[in-house]
Amino acid sequence: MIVALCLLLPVAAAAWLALCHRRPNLREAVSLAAAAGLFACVASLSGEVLRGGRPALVLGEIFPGLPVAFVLEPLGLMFALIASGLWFVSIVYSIGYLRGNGERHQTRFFACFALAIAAAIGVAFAGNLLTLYLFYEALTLVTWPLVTHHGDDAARRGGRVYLGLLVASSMLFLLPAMAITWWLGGTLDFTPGGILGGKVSGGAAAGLVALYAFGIGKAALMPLHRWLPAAMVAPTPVSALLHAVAVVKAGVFSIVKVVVYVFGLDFEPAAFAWLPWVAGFTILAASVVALRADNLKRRLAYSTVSQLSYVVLAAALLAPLSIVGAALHIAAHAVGKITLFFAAGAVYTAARKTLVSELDGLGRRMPWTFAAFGIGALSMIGLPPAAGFVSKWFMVSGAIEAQHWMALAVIAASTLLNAGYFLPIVYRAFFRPAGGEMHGEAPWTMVAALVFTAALTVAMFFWADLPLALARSLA
Amino acid sequence: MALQRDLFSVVVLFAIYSFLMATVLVALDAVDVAMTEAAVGAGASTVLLLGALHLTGAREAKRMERPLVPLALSIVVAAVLGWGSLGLPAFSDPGAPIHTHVVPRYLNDGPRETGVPNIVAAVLASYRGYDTLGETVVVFAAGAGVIALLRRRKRR
Amino acid sequence: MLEHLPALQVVLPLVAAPLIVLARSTRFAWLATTVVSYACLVCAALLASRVADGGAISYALGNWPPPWGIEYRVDALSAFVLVAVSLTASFVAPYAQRSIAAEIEPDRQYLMYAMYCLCLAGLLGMAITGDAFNLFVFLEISSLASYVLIALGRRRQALFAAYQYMLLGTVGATFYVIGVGLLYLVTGTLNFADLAERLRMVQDLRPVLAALAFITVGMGLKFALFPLHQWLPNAYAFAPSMATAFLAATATKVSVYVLLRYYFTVFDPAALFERLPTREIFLLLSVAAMVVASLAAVYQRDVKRLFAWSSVAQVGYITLGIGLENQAGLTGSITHLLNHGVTKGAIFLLLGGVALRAGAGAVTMETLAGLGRRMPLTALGLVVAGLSLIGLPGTAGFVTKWYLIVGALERGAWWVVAAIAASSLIAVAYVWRVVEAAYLREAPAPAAARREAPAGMLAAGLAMAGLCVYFGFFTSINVEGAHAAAALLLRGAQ
Amino acid sequence: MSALAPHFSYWVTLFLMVAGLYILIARGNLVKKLIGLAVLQSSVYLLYIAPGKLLGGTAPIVAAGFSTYSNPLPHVLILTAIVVGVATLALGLAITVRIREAYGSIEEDEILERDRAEGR
Amino acid sequence: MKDDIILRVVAKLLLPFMLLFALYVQFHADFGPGGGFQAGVIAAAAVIFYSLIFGLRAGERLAPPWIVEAMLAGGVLVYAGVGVAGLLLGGNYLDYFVLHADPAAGQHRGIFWVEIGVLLTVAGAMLKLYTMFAGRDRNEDGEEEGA
Repeated sequence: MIVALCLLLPVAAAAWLALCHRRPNLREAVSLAAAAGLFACVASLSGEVLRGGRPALVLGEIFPGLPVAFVLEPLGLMFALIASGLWFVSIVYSIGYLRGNGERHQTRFFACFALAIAAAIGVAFAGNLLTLYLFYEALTLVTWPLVTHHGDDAARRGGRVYLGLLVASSMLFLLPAMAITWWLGGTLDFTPGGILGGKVSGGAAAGLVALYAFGIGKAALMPLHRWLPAAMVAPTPVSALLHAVAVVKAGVFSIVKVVVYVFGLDFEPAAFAWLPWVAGFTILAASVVALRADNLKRRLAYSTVSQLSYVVLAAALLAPLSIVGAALHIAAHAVGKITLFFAAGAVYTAARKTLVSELDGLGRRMPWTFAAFGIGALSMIGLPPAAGFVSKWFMVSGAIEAQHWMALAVIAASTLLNAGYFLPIVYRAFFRPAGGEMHGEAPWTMVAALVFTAALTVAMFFWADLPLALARSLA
Repeated sequence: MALQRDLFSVVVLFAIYSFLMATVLVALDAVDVAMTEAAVGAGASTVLLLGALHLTGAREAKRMERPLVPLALSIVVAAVLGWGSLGLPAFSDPGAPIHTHVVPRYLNDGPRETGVPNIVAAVLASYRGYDTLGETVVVFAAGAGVIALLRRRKRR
Repeated sequence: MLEHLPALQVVLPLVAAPLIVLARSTRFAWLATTVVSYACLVCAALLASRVADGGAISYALGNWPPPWGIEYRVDALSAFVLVAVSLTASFVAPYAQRSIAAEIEPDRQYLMYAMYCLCLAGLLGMAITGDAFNLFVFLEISSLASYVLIALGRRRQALFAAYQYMLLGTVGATFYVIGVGLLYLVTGTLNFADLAERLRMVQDLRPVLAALAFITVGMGLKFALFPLHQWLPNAYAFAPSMATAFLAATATKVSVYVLLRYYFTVFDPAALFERLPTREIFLLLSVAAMVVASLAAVYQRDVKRLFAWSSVAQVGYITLGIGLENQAGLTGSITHLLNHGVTKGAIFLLLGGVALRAGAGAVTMETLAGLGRRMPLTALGLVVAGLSLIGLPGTAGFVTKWYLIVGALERGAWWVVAAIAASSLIAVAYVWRVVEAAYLREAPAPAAARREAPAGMLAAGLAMAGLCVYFGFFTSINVEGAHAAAALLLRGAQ
Repeated sequence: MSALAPHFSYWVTLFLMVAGLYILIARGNLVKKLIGLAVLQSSVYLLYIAPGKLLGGTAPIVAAGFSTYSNPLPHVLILTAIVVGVATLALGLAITVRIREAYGSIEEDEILERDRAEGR
Repeated sequence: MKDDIILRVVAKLLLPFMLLFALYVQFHADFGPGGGFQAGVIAAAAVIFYSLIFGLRAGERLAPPWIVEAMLAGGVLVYAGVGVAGLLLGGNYLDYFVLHADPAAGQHRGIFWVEIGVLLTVAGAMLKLYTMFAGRDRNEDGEEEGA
């Protein structure tokens, strides 16, 4: 039962490496092995899924008719592949980062990281809303120790905002939304074509959509995006986890999942009509904030906020092509953004620099890092040869298919903004004279990791078949 | 009683009150209850109260302030009861449910079934003997509880 | 012997108490208590299964047929409460040994056990009896015992807390007797089933309504129905650890059970809910409790008191079902009798361990500092139970919340849904104060040494915390039982 | 008034109830509160017993020559109630004594004052 | 009062009669008012009266504490024991009918023992309460724990 294995592996890993916290090397070895194993397991399932198979697993009912059930479908598989794959990379990276910066509580870090992956896999495989909610909340909880890793006041404050916003949104909106869905539809299973079709309409439907859109706070739709910048107090690998590997991805993944399998693509569009506007506003506003942010990580954070809303926007269009774009963008943004964060962390580790204005000339000292950064930036902007281009292409054509010109305008405008806040960094790094003391690249594990993800970003442009196939079988 | 501030006199008043209550109960044919009230209510309670006063001091510090709120509260409670009592059967109405439903069996068959002519004793010890067991346990609980609270610690 | 289970269920702990007092040996006291507690659990489980199979069991004490004699009547609801109470007891009893040894002086410990047995017997008796006045007697047994249990706390505030509880509790019991008296005067019987029948025939409803009021207020005082809760925070905060754990997990629940019993099987629910604003009143009071008491909890420094306030709020969850008065809502309420019992039991048991190691009587936020490193397992258990208190999925608390929300939706009471979500949000606030203290605060230098609570106490606490999770996933006990009970109550309504 | 006439037996109950509750709530002295409690409980005795009386009846001790007896059941119940009452009183007094020893006072407000002082 | 000769004599004389009266109240309960409670209180009152005159120590010599506590607990056990006997003889709990071949006689026997149980517990409790309160002099403030 590989599905069960996928869920158990990270948990077991967490327990195990908690046990051997006296021996760091063994501990890291365990995490790496677990990550590799997990990726292998997930990958081994992809064939069956592509052939239309739906591996499933049911773990007893919580309520009559509401089991904890897992059903592996294309979107979930894609998310699982991203999470497990990037887990491995970020471990490699984290080893360098944590040791390079002499962080404390490294065991707790790796353990919680593994648990977070387990929760993410749970979200990815969830066969019904209840299961998804279960792991969604679990993800919030196990990432809290990571966000508050440093344990100082700043961390505590950041952790409060993080936990507060995420739990509040999910309790105030998502849980009632779920209960209402159960009450209306009589089931919470993800069913192709949706379960709410024809069951609710008009204002009620729009309200329900709102409950879901804001209830899934991890999607960072404004005004519920504050937790993401707040979580910047965490070490960079955690930011990578939040922004690329698990958390925000779980958010947008859930959104797409709900749109496709709970509402269904042929749900009355009127109910979704308002959502593109909110998403569009988020995209532009966040981009503007990013444009004016000097702190590198903060700029990246707001870029994430806007990129997430791309997915929400695309999903809200309910057009098959745009859904494909949304699914693809989850993957594309993951690899792109993790590259950027890895680069930021490398800069911090090697040069102790956190501000954009300090980056002058670093490109020549850290060529690999900034080359990778450049590629990530391209992907964010949506230019070839980077993954971001593919997903954006599908979104645009989806918008055209849906004849949603506002969406089109937003995408165009934000592309310019993205270029506006990413290219200057690359420019400074390579073409401005350097100052300050001499230093080289960050520890090799970090460089290796970020180069690998950058390569992945490019690869997903040239060989987009697998993600594309998965995404297509969704719509 | 409420206004008297010397607690000894309060206790004495309370004892007298209990005896009056006992006589009233006799007048209501509740001889067993009257006897208990006299023995327990007037006797035991008074002894306990005096014993407690001996330990706690017998003067109440000062008179209360703002007596109106409690008064209103208690009057409201009593009003509810009074309103409800209006719907109760009239005094000494032989047709009242309490005289026609469960009790007849006690009165008619009690002596035969239990061999005890004092129906109160019969009901107390047999028909509702389980209540009395519980009641005994209550007394036991009080006794044991007071031991737990007041026993002197072993000198060490 | 199986047909005598109902009697044994209560008589075992009842007899244990005098035996303990006779023996005057702490060791024997603990043994007897533990054995009796487990025996009670067995009895309750057997009874529950028999009821589930064969329907309600009636047992005529003294072989006098009801209504002349006293009847023990076990139906789905009482069986559920019996299980809930004796389950808690079976965790508290083994815990008690070290806890009492640490908190009570030697020559009083055996009395503490005796009081605990009496309290247990009283609660079980209340849950199982089918006779209105017999219920009063056992109410008093459990109450007197609990007053003593609280008064034996280490700090002097315990005495005053016990006094206040005794005052209000006795007033509550007296009100209950008055209510029963009125019912008796209009029906001439004390047996619940008989009462229910004959109340339908009463023409003049004024006495019945007055009785309703008195019983509601009386019981409300006992289970701290907001705003009749003033006695609870102090009582729980200053009582000895095991007493707090036991009372918090059981005492209030049984009184709520009594109210359910009267509302749905004695009074005529149709009249009760259609002609009177019962629903509105209970929804309002419950929501007020859920929100106000939770807010009060956020601002406590003493951790036991914090969770005491949260108990007031959680009672709100339980009474919510009365206001919703439908299958889902009542299922939520009844299952919360068990879920909250398990959760609060776990929390207070673990806090007892913390207090023991801290040496101080009070457990404040400062005491918790660095708990995650000093007592990792205890801290973990606290977190798990805390999550259940919040009602996050995968815990017992979530099960309750789910049913309450669905019940509220079926009633169309949206504001109640909002209130439930809001109060669990406030719960996050106060639970997370504890979590932050435990994990993000450095321990003061002297207390920094890593030392877990004694094995027995720790095991009991963790086991209960484990139950919080177990009941969150495997709901065959807590939900199916509650579901049957709710169905029973609503059948009474038709 | 005619409605009230047949119910005069309850008036005493009501009066005692008011008195008891009043003392219970209004007075700050712990012993006095307990006395109020006892009065409140004794008001219940009449509530039960008075309706059980039948004019022309005798105490429920079956003997030749009597046909009507007052209702014995309330007597039994109140016997229990009285004993419970005294048990509570004893316990309450014991706690009061301990409070006196721990606080040096049995006045509610003084005790609260001292707790508050300790709380700081 | 210890040295008032009249009181001492009266007390000594009165004690047996009070106890006798208690027994009368106890066993005449079938035909007249009375029973375990009243009898228990009266019996206790007798001893209390005695120890009021002769002092607590003397009272405790008359009724040693351990006996009193034994009465306190034993009464309940006797009462509950009757119930258990009912169980063992194949009846319900507290079923007196089975205590004797003739049901009425069984009832009589059951009631008899039950009242004994009540007597013991009530007398024990009342005595204990008195000695507990009287035995605690007020000048040990703060000596208690918790202060």
